[in-house]
Amino acid sequence: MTTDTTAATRSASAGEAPITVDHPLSMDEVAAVIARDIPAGAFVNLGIGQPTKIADHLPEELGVVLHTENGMLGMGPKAEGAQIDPDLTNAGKVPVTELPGAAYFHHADSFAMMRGGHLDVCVLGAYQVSAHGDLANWHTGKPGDIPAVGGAMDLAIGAKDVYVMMTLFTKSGAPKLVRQCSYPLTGIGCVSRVYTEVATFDLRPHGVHVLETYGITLNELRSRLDVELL
Amino acid sequence: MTTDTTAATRSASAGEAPITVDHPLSMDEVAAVIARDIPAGAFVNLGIGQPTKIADHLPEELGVVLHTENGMLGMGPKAEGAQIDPDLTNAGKVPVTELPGAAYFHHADSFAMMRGGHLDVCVLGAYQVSAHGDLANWHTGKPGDIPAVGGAMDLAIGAKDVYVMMTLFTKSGAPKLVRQCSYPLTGIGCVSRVYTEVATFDLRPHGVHVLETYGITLNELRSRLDVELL
Amino acid sequence: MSRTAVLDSTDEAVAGIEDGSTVLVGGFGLAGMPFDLIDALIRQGAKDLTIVSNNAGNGDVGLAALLAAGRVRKVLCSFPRQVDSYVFDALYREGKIELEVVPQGNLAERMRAAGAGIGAFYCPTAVGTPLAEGKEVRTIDGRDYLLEYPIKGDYALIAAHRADPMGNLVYRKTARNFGPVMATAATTTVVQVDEVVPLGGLDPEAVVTPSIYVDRIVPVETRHYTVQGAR
Amino acid sequence: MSRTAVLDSTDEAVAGIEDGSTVLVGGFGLAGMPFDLIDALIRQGAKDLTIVSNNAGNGDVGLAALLAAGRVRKVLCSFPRQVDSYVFDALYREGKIELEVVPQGNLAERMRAAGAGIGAFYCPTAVGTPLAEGKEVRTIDGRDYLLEYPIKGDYALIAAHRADPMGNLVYRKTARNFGPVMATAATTTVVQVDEVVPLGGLDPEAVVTPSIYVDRIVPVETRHYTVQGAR
Repeated sequence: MTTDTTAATRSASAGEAPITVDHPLSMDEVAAVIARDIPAGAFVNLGIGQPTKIADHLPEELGVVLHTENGMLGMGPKAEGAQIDPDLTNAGKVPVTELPGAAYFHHADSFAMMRGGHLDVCVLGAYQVSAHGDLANWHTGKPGDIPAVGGAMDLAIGAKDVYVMMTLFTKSGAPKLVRQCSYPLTGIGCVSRVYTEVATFDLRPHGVHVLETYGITLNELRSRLDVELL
Repeated sequence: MTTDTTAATRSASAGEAPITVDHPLSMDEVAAVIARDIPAGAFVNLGIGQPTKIADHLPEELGVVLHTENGMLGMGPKAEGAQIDPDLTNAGKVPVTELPGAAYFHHADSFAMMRGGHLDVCVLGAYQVSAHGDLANWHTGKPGDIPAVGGAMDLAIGAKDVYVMMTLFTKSGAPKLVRQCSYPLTGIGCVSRVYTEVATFDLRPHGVHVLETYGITLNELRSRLDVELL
Repeated sequence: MSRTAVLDSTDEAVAGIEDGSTVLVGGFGLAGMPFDLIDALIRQGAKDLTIVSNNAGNGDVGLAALLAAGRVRKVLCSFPRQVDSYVFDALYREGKIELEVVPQGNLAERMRAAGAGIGAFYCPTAVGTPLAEGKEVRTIDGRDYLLEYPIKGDYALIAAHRADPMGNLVYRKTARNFGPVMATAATTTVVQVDEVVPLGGLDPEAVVTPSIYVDRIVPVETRHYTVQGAR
Repeated sequence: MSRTAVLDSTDEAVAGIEDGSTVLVGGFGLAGMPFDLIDALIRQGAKDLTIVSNNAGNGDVGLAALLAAGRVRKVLCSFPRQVDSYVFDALYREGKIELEVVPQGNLAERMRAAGAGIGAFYCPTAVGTPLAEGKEVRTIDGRDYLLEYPIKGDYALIAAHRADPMGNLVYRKTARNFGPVMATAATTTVVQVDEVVPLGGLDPEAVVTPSIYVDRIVPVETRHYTVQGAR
């Protein structure tokens, strides 16, 4: 299926104003911002961890269909209590539910779906993203750390749009949107948008466009990032 | 599944004597000879045309499972009368039936099954076979003839054993078991056995072994073929 | 609401197919052939088409009718020559249509590769044959392989048995054949079905083509073909 | 009679697995993990194994128990490091086990290639990353791809939901995961199932793994795992 490309984001089509608040967002609010930008009827993979929260902000009538890499389209909310079935989990191994119109398939078919470019959007976490869309999210590269890639590299190169959801700065204040990634790469030139607690960035061929800021000025952002902002 | 390799041919395991008759066989009798050599429980593809007759000589208790390239395991006999279903045909587009334990799959899966070496035996017709197992069965190579390959090249390289069922001579008396094929090839070094109306040949690395003759002497065979017979 | 369109007419289903498109057409002989969509495509008028299908038409119907209408520039198929392929045969002998013969397994696997994002693959089929001409050969673990590239369609026209409103599909028996592979390999996949069932009406364990691959669905009255040569 | 063996005990099911074998082990975390077969493999005693599986064990059960028993020389997997992968973590840090990290999609596609007779394929995953090191790069239609080779198993140990006596299989929900792919990629495929149904008891349209890929079947009492970390 194809999504409605005339309405690239729902905010645009619905005429909602961009979120412009005077405080940094919680990660749950970031999830809501991302949810707002997912087109109606889109096929979406939310990776593991933080981005899976986005599902809570997608109204049912939007008809977004969730893909999970372990072999399912039409994944429903987290399973609770008696719903829990050990044979039905998401990619993070969390028990989930099945929505009407779901379909199961094996791993080769699931990754063919990803890698063949059929998913409209995937949302991943990241250690770093470069201004030209390189993604680093699978390995710290520290000696002694055990590498584990999972489906991250397949998602990075497969989805039509790869969104990153992350804090803009590390705990020590170092920016994670950078000129060049210093962490081992997951994919090159694959990220189109970066959603953070203080700003949303659109990575375009000619540079990084700031779409929205939350509790920070553009000048302040410029002073804390080593990338050129448009 | 694996077939019983300790009994390479049922005739051996059942202690039957090889067929040695004093007249050339009809093609229906050739089909019976081939059927005799198909191991119990084997997964078999009978191509199109003549070889499909072999199915009539496979007793049900042998548990041979027939594959058809258009997406089925567990193909049953030709459909008759009310059984005819236009959605259920063999590779020759002839209506067939379904046996208990059948499975349907799509074309890529069907040819993955073939090309991955999972079929035990396939039986094909041929214009020519060379002493070292080259097969020519898809194209006369005559100017004006429209080439059509179907699944022949996939079967030729895919099955564990490729048997050929053909008359040994053309209508004009030219041998079809040859030193080098003059017709365009379907596959190289792929045929292991050749079943004809006058003899059965085993193609071995060191030469062509005559397993049985029907109404012809070995000397007569030698005089009519340009290949060395062991 | 999924964005798969469930349409009322086959004419809407084939709307927008441009001249010069590559169209993947399902079916193995008559089984799984999307007759109603092809009839609509003939009415729609797109020409200069490249058709990818297992055969090159039977009798005067379906693909054969599209060929007879002069809309097809080139056919990629495994088995053009059949007892009732006289429409194709005549066009070919008159030099009015191009033919590329592709082994059946390569036809399927090359479309799968297009749908799965594989750039190319090494394949054991056709090594040492005339169909290997011009292809790169590589020896891997002592066996020779040919390099084969994906076949991608602008459109796929296929027939399935049942769909749900999201676009999930199931097929019937050997009419399944190329449908599921073609659905993955085309930019726009158009499906004629015998029946659209309510959402939840298909078993998620038994869905063959998931909705993500399906763009347009149109229910058709009956599958008005019998066995080959009988119509 | 098909030659797939329906066995009474998991010990018979894993008989003959040689030291040094490559064993494909199904499951994504705990879902689809063939616990009973792994327990039998531990009793059987084969060592120096290469294990291909998505993860490298969770908690103290299944694959983790096999690792703890010191039977595994090398693991090919996509995601070894998990909250409860302490058995693997310790062996790895002590240098007692080799690790090859393979992107999950490559793991699946490389096994599919082994089962489908593909010699190698060009794949877009991991281009420009550390996992591309040593791999051939080719540009096709302006995009870069890495050359990836098949992963073939001597044995596959998988879990399915139901089998018929011929060996046809169906799975349950996301426990399907790697099972169908591994079944095609191994010389000998061994399957633990919740239930063996009579011949004709599976819908031919809904069979996921056809009998041709299955060598040994053993019904097990219950699937005695719950959700991850809960056992």
